[in-house]
Amino acid sequence: MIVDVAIVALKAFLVVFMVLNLAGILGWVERKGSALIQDRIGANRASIFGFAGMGLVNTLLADPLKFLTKEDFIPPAGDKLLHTLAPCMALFPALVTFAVIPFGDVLIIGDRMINLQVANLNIGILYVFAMGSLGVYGIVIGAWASNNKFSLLGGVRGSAQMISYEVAMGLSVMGVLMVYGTLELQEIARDQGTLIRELLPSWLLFMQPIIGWLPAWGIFLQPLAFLLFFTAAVAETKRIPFDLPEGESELVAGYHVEYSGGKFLMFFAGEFAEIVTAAALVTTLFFGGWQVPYLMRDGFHFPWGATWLLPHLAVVVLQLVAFTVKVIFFCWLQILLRWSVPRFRYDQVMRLGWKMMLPLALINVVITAIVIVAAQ
Amino acid sequence: MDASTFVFFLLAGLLVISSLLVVFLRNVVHCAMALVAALLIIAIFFITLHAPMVGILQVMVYAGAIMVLFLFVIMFLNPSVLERPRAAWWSFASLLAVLLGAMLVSLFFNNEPAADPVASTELFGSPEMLAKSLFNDFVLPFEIASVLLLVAIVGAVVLAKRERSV
Amino acid sequence: MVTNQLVLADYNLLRWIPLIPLLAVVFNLFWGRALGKKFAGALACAAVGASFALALYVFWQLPSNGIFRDSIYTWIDSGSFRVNLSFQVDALTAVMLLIVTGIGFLIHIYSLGYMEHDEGMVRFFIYLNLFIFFMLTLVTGDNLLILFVGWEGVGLCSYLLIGFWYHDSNNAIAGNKAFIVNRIGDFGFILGIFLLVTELGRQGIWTLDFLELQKHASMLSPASIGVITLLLFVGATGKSAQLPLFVWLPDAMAGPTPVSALIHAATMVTAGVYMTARLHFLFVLAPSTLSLIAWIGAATAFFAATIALTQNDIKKVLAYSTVSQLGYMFIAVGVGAFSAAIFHLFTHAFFKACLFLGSGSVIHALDGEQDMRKMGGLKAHMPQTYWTYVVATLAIAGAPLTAGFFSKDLILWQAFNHGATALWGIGLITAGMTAFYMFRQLFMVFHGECRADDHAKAHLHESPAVMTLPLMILAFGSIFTGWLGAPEYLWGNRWDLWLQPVFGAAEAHEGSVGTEVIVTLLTLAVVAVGIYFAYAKYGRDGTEVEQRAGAGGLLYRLSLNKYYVDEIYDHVFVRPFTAISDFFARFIDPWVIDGTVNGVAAVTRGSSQVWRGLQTGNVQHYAAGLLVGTLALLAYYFGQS
Amino acid sequence: MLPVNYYLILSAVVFAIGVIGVLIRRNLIVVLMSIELMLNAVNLTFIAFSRYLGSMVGQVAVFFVMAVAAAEAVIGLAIIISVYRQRRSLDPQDMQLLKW
Repeated sequence: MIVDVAIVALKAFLVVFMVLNLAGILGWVERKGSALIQDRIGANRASIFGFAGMGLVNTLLADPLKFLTKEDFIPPAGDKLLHTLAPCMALFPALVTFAVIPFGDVLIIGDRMINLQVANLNIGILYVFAMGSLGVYGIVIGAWASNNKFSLLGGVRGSAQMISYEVAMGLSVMGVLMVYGTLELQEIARDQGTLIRELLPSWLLFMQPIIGWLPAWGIFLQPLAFLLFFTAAVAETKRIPFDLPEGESELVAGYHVEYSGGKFLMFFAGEFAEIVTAAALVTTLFFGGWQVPYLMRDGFHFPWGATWLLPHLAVVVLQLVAFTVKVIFFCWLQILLRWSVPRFRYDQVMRLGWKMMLPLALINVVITAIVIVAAQ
Repeated sequence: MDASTFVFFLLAGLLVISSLLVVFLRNVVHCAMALVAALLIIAIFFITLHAPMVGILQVMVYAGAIMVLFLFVIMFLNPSVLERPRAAWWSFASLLAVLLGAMLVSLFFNNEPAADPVASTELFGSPEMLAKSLFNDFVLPFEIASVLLLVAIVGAVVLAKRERSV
Repeated sequence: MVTNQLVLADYNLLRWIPLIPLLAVVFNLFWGRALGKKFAGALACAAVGASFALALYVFWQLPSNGIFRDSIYTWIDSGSFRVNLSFQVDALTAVMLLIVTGIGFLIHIYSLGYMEHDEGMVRFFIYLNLFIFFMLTLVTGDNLLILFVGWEGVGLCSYLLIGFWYHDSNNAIAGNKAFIVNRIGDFGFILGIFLLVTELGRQGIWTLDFLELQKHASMLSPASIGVITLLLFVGATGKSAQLPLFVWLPDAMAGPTPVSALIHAATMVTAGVYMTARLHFLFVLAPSTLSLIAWIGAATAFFAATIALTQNDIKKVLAYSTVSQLGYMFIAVGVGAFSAAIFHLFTHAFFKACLFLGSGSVIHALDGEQDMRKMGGLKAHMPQTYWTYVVATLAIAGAPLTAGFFSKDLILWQAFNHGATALWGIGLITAGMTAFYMFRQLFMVFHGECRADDHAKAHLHESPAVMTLPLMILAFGSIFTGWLGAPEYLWGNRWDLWLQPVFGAAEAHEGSVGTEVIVTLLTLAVVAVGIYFAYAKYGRDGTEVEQRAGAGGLLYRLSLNKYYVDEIYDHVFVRPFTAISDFFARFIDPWVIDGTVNGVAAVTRGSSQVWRGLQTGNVQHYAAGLLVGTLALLAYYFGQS
Repeated sequence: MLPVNYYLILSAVVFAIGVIGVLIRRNLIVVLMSIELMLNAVNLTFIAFSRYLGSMVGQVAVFFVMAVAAAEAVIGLAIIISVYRQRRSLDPQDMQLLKW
């Protein structure tokens, strides 16, 4: 009993720790990445005893210090309570979403099987969406509480944009759920361990030599869904090209124009945490989560029959590494996106969300359904 | 008084308080936030009552969509004027409501042991069960509900659209 | 029972007899104006001609004891009471058909000439065809309801045609008078129908069909039959201008002359006679009614004749003579000699139509002059009109071997034979007067020197052939049609044989031939006297006319002013009625009726003033209302448990 | 296990509170929110009964209530927006034209 609770607590702590640190590091990556793309050097001033560490110091030490020591300004006409509450509401969902994301298969210690996932809900993916939908409040409330025209505009934009893209997001995932036939993310991740040839219906067997050897990852089964989901996820993180709520050049800083110090840090961290969450979700849904191709619980089983048995611990470690790598890759992809594409106009955002992505998602669902029925 | 009872009373107290806040706070946004809190608490109740699916839907639909829509409208209109209460009507109406509450409560306040609940399986309230009963017994209402939503969307667009002339 | 030997046969041709004129009506209604007077007139004539041909064909096909029936559909079907829209033709109807379509056809043709200068010619022919349609419906309908439809229809057409020149308000008034007086009669008529239906219904027979009625007539109690027949006869008096409802007919002369000839001489006014004949099986069961009819007929005949003696308007004279002749027919009906009545109707149709058309052609020649004192000596100018007029006059006066001679004498003989010597006497005197006033007219119009003013003299002319041809045909008819019903001592009576299946052999001539001859000679003597007096007074020249026109004896003035009947009616009925209406209009309507209505409104308004306070328009108040209701329900629930 | 009438009483209280809101608030948006509150109170009873009778019907009912509530909120808010455009106010007292 106690042990179980302890294990869960440990898992939770690990996850939060990982996410927050990843977020922090991403801050640095973003700066350096932008510098790289814009052919600058980027943050390199702050140093401890001469050690600048490519500016890693800035983000990991200097920035937090700076933020935490700055004055925490609350607009006099603003709403004290909500103004304080808002950043927490922004950060909270991003973190708790991770509870259902599996970062590995079961770990067997003695007779105890530990599911490498904080909480295994039978409605996992819905939980993700529920939390995602709560993410709106952070910015909306923050925007309103600052009692500032720009921030209010940002808040209005944010609420509209996030609701719109939640719809497209949810519908795009439907295809995946239909393919794997479950809502549990752990199940989805496990199912992606199989090979496509095991899924091929009889009338598609001729394809087997060509694609049969591929792992049954979402990206192969639901490419369109992946595109839609990734776009929607980026939109949900309110980053360029979807950073209308923020829109430095239009709304100064949008919803957090009146924020400073620790609260701003929380918004900041929340944004990066969302990046990580989005990356983790994309990984889990479309890129096999912790799956390494051909790696079963007892080792590698290659499609051409060869096998390479490994000890259990090694397998688990491989899985963890694979997961982390994939997540980091998608984080990097998002940062790349943020620095390489311009911002949409507001009506363009709405049109994209409602008139292009939503119909596409619906079409995807219909086609998937047809194929599944045909395959039975 | 075991844990579940304690949790129940805790949540119940919070729920009542937050709903009171919804009604009696003067600032619209505060009301909205209080309502969100109440909705989340109710969602938790759902989950404790073996209705996780509905609970999550509660969070997604109510807290996630409807209330955000409310907030959106509030900010869209941004009504600055605070309402001036009307004492006479205020007392009369709340008296009526309290009467209603009292009646209902006294109605439910029977100390007879409640029919002990049916032992619920693990599946009870899961998406599968919900989907089964939805798409077997309630297919027609389901479809009608979808049509209703479609109509609502169209109606909302038409209503809220600003006339070209204006 | 005679009806038993009647053979019923379906005959789908019948419906077309009335329908063709109706189609013509519709066509002219829409396109007549566009296609012009000539076409419309021609079409109208063609339509009536067609139905005349059809009628002839049917007549040819019809066995004397046969009935053709054409059921189109069931009009009313409630419980055991059902009325078919269906036509039937038996011997009687066939005769009427021939009269209506035949005379109608001739008069249509005549109208082509008479109305050619009138801009309302299309309208005129539409009305005329409509009239023909309704008249045919009337005579061919196989049940009382259809007959009643036709009855009302011809009334309407009569109204429309009397007021045809509605620009002159007098004509419109005359039309109204005819319509209203007819209403009185029709009211009695329809009451009679209702009573008949209910009375029979009480016996378990729900029908208006003539044959059915004939079968079950005997089931009615004598009293009820008396009332029913009386009411029906009221209708007849209205339509056929008998006392006391005759007053409309003379005024009806305001209409165009062909109308007077067709509607107010030949056909419509005889509808009453036809109706009584059609329902003879009812009337024979009510002797009291019959004798009343006879007496009213006699009175009318005499009364109208006396008025006709002194009238100076050429058409008025003819009008009153029509009334008087109708009186004869009702005498015949009254003594149960239905076939004689129809026979006189038949012959009368010819010579009276001829007379009217003749007068019409005279009026036409003198463009619109109707006062006989301004005529005279027209014999030279319009010979054809003159000779036809002479023939018709002889016929109506009852000169030997003319139609009138046979038919009138038949009636008189029947009356005499029936033992009603008084009636016979009146008829006799009336015959004398008839001869007198007809020849008076003849002399005043055609003999002596012309008294017309010069510009009228200027274009005196014989009417065109379209007008004179019908005159000749009718004149021919007014001699030879009578030969069908010759008395026994001549070649015998074909007419009775033809109509026997309908009326039964009720009227056997048990009277000896000798008496009949004597009676006839007596009549001839009286007629001769009448003619002599007329010649003595008016024969030589018209100067007499002027003098007579001035002063005269009391009787003369009485007669000249139609016994002031109109004035009496005006004082007795019209004035009080208008007075009462005025009272209602002034007091009852504004105070009582409006008072009630406004009062209701006021009460409603007042109470609303109170209640509308509840409707504040505030949603929350309504919500509170809901809540109160809920609380009430809950309280009720608590009360229960 | 908690007896069902705990939940019933709780939802009754919440419902009554919602009623108060509907009746006394002079801001249409809040009125609408109070209606949502009432709906949720009812939902709570539904779920409680579905748990205690062990039938899914209650949850299905809640599902439909949510659908209807969504529609209702959308339409209501749209109406509120257009009304606000006309009258520059959200007070039901300023919307009393529909009388007499």
